[in-house]
Amino acid sequence: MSVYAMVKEKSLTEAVKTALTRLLSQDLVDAVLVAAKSPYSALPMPTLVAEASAMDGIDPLAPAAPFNAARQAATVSRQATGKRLALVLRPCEIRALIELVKLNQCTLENVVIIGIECLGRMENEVFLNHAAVHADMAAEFQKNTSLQDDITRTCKMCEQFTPTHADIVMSTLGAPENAVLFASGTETGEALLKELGLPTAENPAGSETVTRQLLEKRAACKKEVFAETSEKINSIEKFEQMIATCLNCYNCRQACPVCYCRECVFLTDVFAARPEALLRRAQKRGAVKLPTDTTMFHLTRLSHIAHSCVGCGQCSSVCPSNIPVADIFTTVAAQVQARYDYVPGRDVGEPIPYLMFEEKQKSGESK
Amino acid sequence: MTTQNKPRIGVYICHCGMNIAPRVDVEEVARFIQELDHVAVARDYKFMCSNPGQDMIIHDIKELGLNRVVVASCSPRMHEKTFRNAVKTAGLNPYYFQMANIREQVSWVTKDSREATEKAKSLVAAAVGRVFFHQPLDTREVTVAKSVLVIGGGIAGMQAALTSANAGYQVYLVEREPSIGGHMAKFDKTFPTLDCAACIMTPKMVDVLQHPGITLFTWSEVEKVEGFIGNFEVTVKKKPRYVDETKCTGCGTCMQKCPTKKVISEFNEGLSYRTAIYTPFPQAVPNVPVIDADHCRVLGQNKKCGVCAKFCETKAIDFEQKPEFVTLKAGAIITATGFQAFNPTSLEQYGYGRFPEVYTSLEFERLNNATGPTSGKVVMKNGKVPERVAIIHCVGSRDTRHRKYCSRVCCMYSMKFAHLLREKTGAEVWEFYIDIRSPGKLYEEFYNRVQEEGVRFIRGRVAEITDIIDDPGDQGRLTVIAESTLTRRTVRLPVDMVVLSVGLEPAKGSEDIGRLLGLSRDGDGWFNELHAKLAPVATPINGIFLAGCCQGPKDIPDTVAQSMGAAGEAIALLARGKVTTQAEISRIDPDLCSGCKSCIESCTYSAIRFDEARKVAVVNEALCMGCGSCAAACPSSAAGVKHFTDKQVMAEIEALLM
Amino acid sequence: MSHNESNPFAAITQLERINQCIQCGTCSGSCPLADLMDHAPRELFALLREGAYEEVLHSNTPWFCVSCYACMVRCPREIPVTDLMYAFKEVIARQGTAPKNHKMPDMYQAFSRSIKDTGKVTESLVMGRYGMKHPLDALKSIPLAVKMQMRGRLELKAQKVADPKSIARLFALTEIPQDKP
Amino acid sequence: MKICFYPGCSFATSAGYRESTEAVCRKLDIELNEIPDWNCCGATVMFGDNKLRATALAARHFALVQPMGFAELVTGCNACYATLRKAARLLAADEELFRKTQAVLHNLGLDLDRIPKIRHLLEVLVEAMPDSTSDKYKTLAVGAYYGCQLTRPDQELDKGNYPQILEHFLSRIGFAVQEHSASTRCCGASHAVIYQNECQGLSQRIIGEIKGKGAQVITTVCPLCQFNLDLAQNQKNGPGLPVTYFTQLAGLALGLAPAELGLNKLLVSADKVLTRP
Amino acid sequence: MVKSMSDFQPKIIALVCNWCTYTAADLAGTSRLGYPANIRMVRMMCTGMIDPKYILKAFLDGADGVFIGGCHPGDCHYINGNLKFRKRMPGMETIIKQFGFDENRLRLRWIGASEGPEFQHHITDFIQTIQEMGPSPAQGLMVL
Repeated sequence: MSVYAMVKEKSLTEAVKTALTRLLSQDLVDAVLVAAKSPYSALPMPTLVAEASAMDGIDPLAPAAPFNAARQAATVSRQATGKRLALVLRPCEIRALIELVKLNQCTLENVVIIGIECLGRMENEVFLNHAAVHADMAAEFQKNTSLQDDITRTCKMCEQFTPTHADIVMSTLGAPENAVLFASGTETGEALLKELGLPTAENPAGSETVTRQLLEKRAACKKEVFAETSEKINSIEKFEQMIATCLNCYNCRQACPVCYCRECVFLTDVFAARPEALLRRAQKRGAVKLPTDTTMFHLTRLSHIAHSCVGCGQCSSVCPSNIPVADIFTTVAAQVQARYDYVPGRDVGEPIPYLMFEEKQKSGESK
Repeated sequence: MTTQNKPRIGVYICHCGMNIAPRVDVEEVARFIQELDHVAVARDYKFMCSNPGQDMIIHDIKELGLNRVVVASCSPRMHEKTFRNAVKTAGLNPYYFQMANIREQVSWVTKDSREATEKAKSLVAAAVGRVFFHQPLDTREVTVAKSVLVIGGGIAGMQAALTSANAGYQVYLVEREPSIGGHMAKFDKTFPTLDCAACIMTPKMVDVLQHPGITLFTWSEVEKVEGFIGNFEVTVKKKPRYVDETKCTGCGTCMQKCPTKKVISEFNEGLSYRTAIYTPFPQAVPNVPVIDADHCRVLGQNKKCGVCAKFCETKAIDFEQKPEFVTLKAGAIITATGFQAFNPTSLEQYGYGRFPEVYTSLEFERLNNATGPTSGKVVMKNGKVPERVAIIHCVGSRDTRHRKYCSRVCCMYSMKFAHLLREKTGAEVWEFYIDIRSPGKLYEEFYNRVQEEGVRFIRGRVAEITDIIDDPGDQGRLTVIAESTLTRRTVRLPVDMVVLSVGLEPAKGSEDIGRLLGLSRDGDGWFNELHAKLAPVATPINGIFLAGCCQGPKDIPDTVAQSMGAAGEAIALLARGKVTTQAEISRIDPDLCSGCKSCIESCTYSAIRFDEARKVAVVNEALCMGCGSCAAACPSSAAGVKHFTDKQVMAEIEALLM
Repeated sequence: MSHNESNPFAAITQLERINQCIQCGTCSGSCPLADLMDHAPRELFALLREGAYEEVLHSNTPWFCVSCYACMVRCPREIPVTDLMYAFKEVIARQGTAPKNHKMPDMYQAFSRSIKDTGKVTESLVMGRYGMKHPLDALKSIPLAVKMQMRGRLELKAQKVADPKSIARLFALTEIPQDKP
Repeated sequence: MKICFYPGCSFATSAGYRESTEAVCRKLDIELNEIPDWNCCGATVMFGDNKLRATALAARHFALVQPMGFAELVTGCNACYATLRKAARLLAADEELFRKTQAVLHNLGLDLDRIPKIRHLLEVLVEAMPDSTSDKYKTLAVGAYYGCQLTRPDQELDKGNYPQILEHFLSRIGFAVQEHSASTRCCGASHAVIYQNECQGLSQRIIGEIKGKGAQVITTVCPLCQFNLDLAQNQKNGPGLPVTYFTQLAGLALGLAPAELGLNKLLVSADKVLTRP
Repeated sequence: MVKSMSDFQPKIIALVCNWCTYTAADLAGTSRLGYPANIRMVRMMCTGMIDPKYILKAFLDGADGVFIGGCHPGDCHYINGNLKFRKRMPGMETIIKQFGFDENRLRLRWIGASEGPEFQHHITDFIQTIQEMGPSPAQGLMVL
């Protein structure tokens, strides 16, 4: 059974701050990775806080995430340092982190995951526009449902807003105003919560209904996006139209939390086009669009990470050409993941499908 | 080596006499290729593989400054080596060469001359596109350890050990049972000469024990095998014998005194008992008993006993013995793990296990053996001599429900049984067979001899063995039911005893050995040889050879011959002293490697290790076989197989689709 | 024997399985009525492989098959011997070459006729119909009928399905035209 | 428990199979739901006549079961069991046959979408019968007789030559089991009815073996087996060996009266051996 | 054998294992077992080394079909490379299918070294399948 605690302060962010500060001041962890505003921008960026006194700017509940912090989380937990870390992450970030653990990019040894029950994030510009009006975006977002409709397209179809694998789950759904509910997800989390000495609480009665309603809304949206996208890319020609303005900037792959390669193969010598090769290609088809290999890039990236795609939507957010990359990736990823009965981030022990093979043919696989 | 700034490619189109030329317009191909980027020269010639053909390449490399060569002719499996040598002779790295197969893949299989020519152009252009990206590769030489590991101490392993040791090499022979000897030690006579098995076997066992070049590990198992051809590192687990081999004199007092006397004897196929401290048979080598921990009162039941220790004059009993691990270095490994007999219980219509007088062939071997449970008297469980015996062939063999193959030895040993039965008991012997298979030296003669001795041969696979009787006079007998296919009659034959000539199947544990060594097994579980005809004792793993039944059912002459063959291969390898590693192996670019270990997980040969300091994967070049699983698993193409790089393969694909 | 006849059994599913037969005789040895058969299964397969179709068409072997499946579970080539016997009967019946003196075809006919008419089988009536062609057998079965009657086991009224016409329609829908008159 | 039951044509006139089945099921609270308007499965005859017809006749029941909401169909006759299973097997393996059969049944106003699992009444009682607590029949040596088509050709329920399911059942419900070697030997089936003389040896061998090994009573799982073995003895002299149904023995084990179980219908009377103090 | 279906001459890339399918192709050649000339073979050391990129590259460069020939399960020269590739197939099929390439344009077959006739059969059959399917949807595109 989970242990519950509730912190109520004068604002949501204060409530979170109280809990996280105690983690540091009681020496339960050595540092906390959490989204925080900097003096330079209202957009919260992943920040490693080592001193209780430096908690001021944290803002993990603000509906913005210029970054999927799994990459940053993996950077700070690349190897065991003997120090204990708390990572405050959104569900999609946790799922990506689990994938990165499987890929040996980081370790969960001595790491405490504090998962946020996530109502979504806004595109950076949208957030900044709202933030110009509302000082406390975290609070405003909780109560103002019209703001909740301004989350990204991908967030709107996200059904996995409840964190998995979190030692402690931090949520506001169904909680009283200005209160944050903490629930233990693991034994580690339970021990921590007890040590923190936060006021204990019951699971709020209404939370299940709220969750279910939200889930239904998201599922419907997802179904719609998948159907629409699938139709939009069901021929290579339509797909060409969709990515016609791709610059080969690789922002999508840079933003992708599970695209873990130190250097993308498309940046290596393998795809360095020689002039005579470009000319030959142009001669063959009459003309060749530059930069080349954009289609190849997206399809290859799909073949590399479709099984691990956690649907965070960052690829769409960062595309300068406004290509709905995330629509494409989530649509294909869902099919690939179903084919392998694989769910990214489900279980650290679940192997990446391509690295496992069966002696016997399973039904559903190709002849 | 010349600097390779600008690729200058020479392309040679072979006519292959009349094999390529008329179907493929070779001149047109040459004209077409000549126009491609970086092609310095394109020629066609009658026979490129001939000396003048090769000289033409060498001459052009030197005179025209070629630094890449393409030959379009037959399959690279035919002449790639030839042309690489020619390129090398001219001073170029041999890997600056690519072959286009326009004979097997074009002229021989394409009817239309036009289509053939177009396809040839495409294949040659692809070779040109690919060779552009070729890189110089090197091979390495590694020294070979002068020792051989033999796994299995049956007749195959013993013979392989003796032959190898006689050549002057150190041999480690590992046997999991307490004694060497294997199945052959259980036999009384051997077909077709009826040699006494013990008479020819025992001296060999002693030879193995006393050979200065052979280190014998009995009651031991191979635990781990690492390394590669010439440099295998083997860990052998010596199971605790609870008897100190250095102190034991083999006097046998402990066995006489042991109070636990009712342990089923494995060696006698369950037909008699042994003690808890035992040697499997009197001539065991080494003649040192082991204590069966499961049945020993001290070890298994925690009781006070220790009678054996009390009576042992040399104080050789040691209840505290623990498993011991020995590490060995071997240049070659010979696998001789043998077979086990098919268990006929599942063929329920034959009533094995149901009717006491139904025996398997191995049981009969023991029944008939002078050292067996009845001291060699062939009698029924009631002590009486059988008057009529049926021998059933193909039990478990040639049967898609069980073992689909012919076990090769059953016809002959069945006839040996028939002969022995006639000789010892005078019983009427009926052989029920599907086909008599006697294809060996003096085998057919043996068949004829047994026929002359009055053995009755009925052509028909037995449908059923039952104790249902039609005539009260047959009370207590079994009835064998079969169609006599030559007379088309249903035979219902009352008999006193039935011998099931069971087939051979891979020995229990061979799967584990296969996994340790990386050997693949066929659908029936036998180890795969490298080539059925031309490399019957080699395996896909360099430096590991097969001897005896582990590769498939065999009789003793074939087993011994094959063991000598395997030993010969091992000796040849050791005598050569050096092995050359292949060039087409994997490399991992440390600058691109993200350290995800996907390659390590996908490597079948454990040839990739992880450098914890740099957090990158590193290929062990000696172990890598070049399969490329790592390359396919690596998303950043940090891992790639030399000579099969992304650039090379994709250039080939691109050119093929031009 | 001509070697150019076309195989009247060619359409049988799994007929090709008899090519795997190694003529070991397990089937015939397992067959309870092999002694009554003119060829027994193994030999029948051999005949078929030789192209002796006339022999097979007139063979009594399939008609003596009791469907005990003993051959089938023992055949070392896993040939569906019993299933093939059924298929042979089907072909033979359609070709009209069943052995004239064999009683089973008449029995089968009586049986099948009973199903066609009533949807069910009533033993006494099947025996009655069969007995019209084999009066001697019918005569012999009278004492048995009496005995059954005494134990309340003789049912002379036909068991019927609710709508026998529907079964007749099933028969009509599955009718295959006769190959030969 | 509720089961969907297919009696088959011989059920009603058999030597007490119907009576004993109904009595036992009543006692065990098993509801026998007879397939309404069942027809003859075609037995060993129809597949030798016309494969599609034979399949359709059997599959008609699969269609009839569908609206009843059962996933399993239970029968007490070996021939029905084997025939229905054969049809089920063919339908599962041969798509074209399935489509054709579907069409035929559709024409009769029936829908065939799925094939029920075919089970034998023996399986049901093996699951439902309680362990014996009485010693009443501990000394009654029963010879189990399966006949052919329960375990062959599928060998799914048990082994094809020497199955044990019936023996285990009998000893569990309180009978002494006499092992013998004729339990799956063919009795001649329908051939024994027509070719009486020729097939006589088959039954004789079975009875001789069971009697010779010391059994006092035979128990069967199939009406035709029962009939042939029961009848075969009347033609030869010597004391007969009663041939019962397993349901009759199950009924006795449950304390039901012999008359309730139709035991009076046997040709070779079982009264003597079954009389227990 | 192949029906004359317009003038469409499919271009098919075959990525084949050196130890089995490539050898079977040689055997087909030696045995003069003819097949249409539409197939272009690329020799790999093992199907296990086939990178998804190669398949995508072939399709995007205008291949009408991609044939993969590997060793029968259990016969892989490298023990299990073929099984590793087999595991990738569903993913590749899903991806190409979503983008409008009929998944049957990608075919994996096991062809042993001694199976010359099987090689001929599988290749002929695949060419015919592609022939009936018509040109690849990538065929008409100018860019890519």
